[in-house]
Amino acid sequence: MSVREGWRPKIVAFCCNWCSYAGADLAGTSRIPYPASVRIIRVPCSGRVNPVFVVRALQRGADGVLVAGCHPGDCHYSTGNLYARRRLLVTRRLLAYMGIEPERLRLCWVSASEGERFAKVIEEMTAVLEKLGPVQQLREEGPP
Amino acid sequence: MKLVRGSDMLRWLRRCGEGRRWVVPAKEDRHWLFAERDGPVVFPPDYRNATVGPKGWLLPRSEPILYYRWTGGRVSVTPAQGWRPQVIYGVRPCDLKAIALLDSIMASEPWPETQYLTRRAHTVLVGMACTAASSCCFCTSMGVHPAESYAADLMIYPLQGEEYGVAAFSEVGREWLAQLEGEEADAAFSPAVPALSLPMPTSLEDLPGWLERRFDDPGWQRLAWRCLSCGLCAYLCPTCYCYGISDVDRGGAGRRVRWWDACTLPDFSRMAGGHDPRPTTTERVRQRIMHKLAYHPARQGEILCTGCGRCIEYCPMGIHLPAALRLLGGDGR
Amino acid sequence: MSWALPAVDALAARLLEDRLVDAVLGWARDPDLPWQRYPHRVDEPSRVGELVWDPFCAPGLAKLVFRMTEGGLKLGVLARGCDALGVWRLIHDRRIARENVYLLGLPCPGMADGVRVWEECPEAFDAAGWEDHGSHWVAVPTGIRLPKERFLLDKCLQCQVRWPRQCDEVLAVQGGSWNPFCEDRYRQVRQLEELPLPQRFDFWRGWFERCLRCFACRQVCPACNCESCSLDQFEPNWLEREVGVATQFIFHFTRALHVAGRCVDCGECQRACPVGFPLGALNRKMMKDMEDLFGVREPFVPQESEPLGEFALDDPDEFR
Amino acid sequence: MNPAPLVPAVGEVVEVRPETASGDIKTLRVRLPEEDRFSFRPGQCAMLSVFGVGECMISISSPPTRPEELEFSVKRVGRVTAALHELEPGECIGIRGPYGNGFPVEELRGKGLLVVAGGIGLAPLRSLVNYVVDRREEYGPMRIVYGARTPQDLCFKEEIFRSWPGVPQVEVHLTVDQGDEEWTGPVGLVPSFLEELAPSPEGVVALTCGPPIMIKFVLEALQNLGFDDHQVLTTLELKMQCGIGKCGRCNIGSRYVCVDGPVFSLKELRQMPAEY
Repeated sequence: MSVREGWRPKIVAFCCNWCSYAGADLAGTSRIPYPASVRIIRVPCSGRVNPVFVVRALQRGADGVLVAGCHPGDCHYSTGNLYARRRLLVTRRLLAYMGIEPERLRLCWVSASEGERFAKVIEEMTAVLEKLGPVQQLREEGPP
Repeated sequence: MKLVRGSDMLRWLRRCGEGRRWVVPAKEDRHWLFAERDGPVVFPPDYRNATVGPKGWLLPRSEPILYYRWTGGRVSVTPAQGWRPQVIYGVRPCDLKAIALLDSIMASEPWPETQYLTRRAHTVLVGMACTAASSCCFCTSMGVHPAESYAADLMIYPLQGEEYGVAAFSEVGREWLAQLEGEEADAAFSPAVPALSLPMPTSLEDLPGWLERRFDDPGWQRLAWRCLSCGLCAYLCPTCYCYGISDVDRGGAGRRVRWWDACTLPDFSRMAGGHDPRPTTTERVRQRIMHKLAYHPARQGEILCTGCGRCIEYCPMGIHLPAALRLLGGDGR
Repeated sequence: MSWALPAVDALAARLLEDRLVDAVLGWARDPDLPWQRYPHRVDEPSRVGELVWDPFCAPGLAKLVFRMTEGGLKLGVLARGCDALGVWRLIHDRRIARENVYLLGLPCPGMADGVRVWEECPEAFDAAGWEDHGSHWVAVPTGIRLPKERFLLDKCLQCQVRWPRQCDEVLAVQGGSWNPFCEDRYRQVRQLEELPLPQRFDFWRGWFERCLRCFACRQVCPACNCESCSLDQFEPNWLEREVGVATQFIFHFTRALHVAGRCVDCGECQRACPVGFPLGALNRKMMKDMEDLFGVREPFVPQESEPLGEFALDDPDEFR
Repeated sequence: MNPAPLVPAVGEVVEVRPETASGDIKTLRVRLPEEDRFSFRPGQCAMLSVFGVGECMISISSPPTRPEELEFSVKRVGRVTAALHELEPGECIGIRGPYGNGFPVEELRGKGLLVVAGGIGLAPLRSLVNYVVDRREEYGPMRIVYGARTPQDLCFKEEIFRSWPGVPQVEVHLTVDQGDEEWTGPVGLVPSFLEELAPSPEGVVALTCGPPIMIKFVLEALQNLGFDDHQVLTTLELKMQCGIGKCGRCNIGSRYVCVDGPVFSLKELRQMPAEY
């Protein structure tokens, strides 16, 4: 499959309610430009992100998945982000093992004051995904 | 019957099946299954039957029934067209008999299952009589014969060495056979003898009644306590056809799909409100065996088991037909 | 070393006679199929003779213990290494009460693929007993030798949990965990890891096409013991019943992750799979990552807490 | 022959009417395009679908004598029924059918009818009742015995309170398990209420539908009243996916509820295994 003209990678970003969602919000209110290809889903904590969310997103049209949570030590629930890190580390390695580019999954720490950081992460990830192209492995055939 | 050398037979088949998908037994790693290949093949001597039979090429593991699309509050529905002309080659008599049974089930009134029947009508079945049995084969105990043609259009009988006999059993089969150069002859074919001869508690004719009288037998529990509630036996069984239907929605458009189901799975007959007429493995295992050996014979006059032996070979907990018959027969083990 | 069936029978009888247990779970011969042994429960000392312990006891018992002990039954379990770890998985998951099981450990020299032996050497089944000679099983008194290299079950070829750990009692014969046929638990994992990414996907896709999704791997697994499985849910419908590359990926990916750090490496999934899906290669990948990433030693031995149920402040952060 | 029996026709919801105060039962009035209309008999069912959610089997609660529109009374128990409840007039609905045997209206001709129903179980029988109402002269006297948990849970209130009692030779007897301030009628369970009423079995066929436990005791009550097994008909429900006798799950012994039922006589039921 050749990459369609004008194709831009889609990112689904799971943002923790307490830090990263506010960080993304700050990026917006501070008018920091970042690629429009991101769709944000607010979750109570990065620890809420079930690995199957990641695969489901990649299956249904996302080219990359970002999970953004509070910095270690800052979790609203004290340790949710640290459980998330373990779980997503393993998830990422399993994705790679099963033939999905691991770069499509990223976990990052974004605090409520880090609007710029959020924008930078999206920018970096978009650049990576532009190189990788669309997810080919999990797409299903549509109606004939 | 025409006699022909193996290489000539393959050439002839390939020519007749031009433009069709070829589905043939293929060995992948250590397991035989029916897979799409570019033409017929000669089997190696160790081939007896495939782990996964040809059932899925007629009744796929899952297939769309229809596509739907919502636009402005209205829905448009397009029936799916899920068939391609195909040849299924190298089908053993137990599986051929099973296909004949599926045919009769799917064609049954008042609602013939046209999707299956259309696919079936575009399928040519080339059967292969058995010259060797696997250790779990018990076809003759179920009244199935290892050289019979059943649903086959053409039947191949391996004779001596490179020599094969070919006979036709349908209109298509005869058309194809007419194109085969070879001498018309009678050849004696000695089929394999199945490894297992089940000690049947009663004649096949009396089996449904015998089982129905044992509906409440404690033997069911002694068999089913170790059932793990997976669907392995049903999925490998060449005559198991039960299916489920669900929608795969992709935001405003999607498809309704039909997929293999299994009466051994816990949610098979559980209703939305929670009521389940078959809540434990005892009822579910009983349902599976009774469906094959009692209920279906009562409906359509035929036993729904062809003795392929797959449940014996593959059930991880050793639950199978012979065990059921023995436990119900009164032996306490 | 001999397959001390009389000793097993005696132990089982003693447990029943002393009322230490209500029943003993082991294996019995299938009267119709000489090569088959199925899980069997004995409730009375006089019937321990129905039990069998020989190289054909293929089925794992752990998962059955779960349902059997639900009503408070006290169960003696003939446990090889794999069975014992499976039972402990269920104990740590609070599915089995520790006091409801009595683990009777049997050091295991590996099990044979019964059908294969039956096809190639049916006279082996005339044996009155069996001896283990390391690389062979030897039938008594016929002296027939079955080479393990040829006949070991897949799960036993790759087994590294032969010794029954954490049992109440171990049948005193020599033996150990060492399996000469499996020097490196992670050999296949490493091979796959070294493949280029597209080939890795092709490898799994080939298997997705063969997987029937019959759930035998899940049902037989002692770590898959949830009351209701997320893959059976309709709302949300994580695993659609349609069978395609994406849904197969979701199934195997989710199954592997849900047993990550919890798999006891008993190999039952591998044995149960009718099409030979390399489930072990997924499970062992998870084990290997538990070791590599989090320094978990022996990740297949059930612990009070699980690697994915905890964290370390210095866990690697390799998301760049 | 339908070219694809599992592909439904698309109809339009004309009206959605709550039957009970709690809203757990609603009646959908549906119109099918002319070319997709089908004839049916009382007691038959159809597979309704909300595309994207799924299908479920619902009995047709309107009579064949009023063929322009079909009515389905749906109790909310799961995903699909919840989606059906959310439909609004003008929206699309999938329909395929009719399925099952239905009530033997020809054989019932000239006979007296005793209709015994509980809760949503009146839905399939309502089709029969209105059929008989529309062809009043062809059938003998009809007695309707209907109960629900509370007065609020009684379905088809317009009919049970107003229109049916006014039809010649139709009697309606209502009961509730638990009354309220306004309820002045009998209070009690359907089976015991039925035994009190003590209808004569002479020349009468009893037809019953309701929750399984009610059916069980109604069958006993009918037996006590002297009804013979062949004089009693009941209609059953099991999980169904295809409706056409192919998916293999709604069987009771060798009978499929979707094609051989849902209406069975007590005589037939006694020959079937008790697995429903």
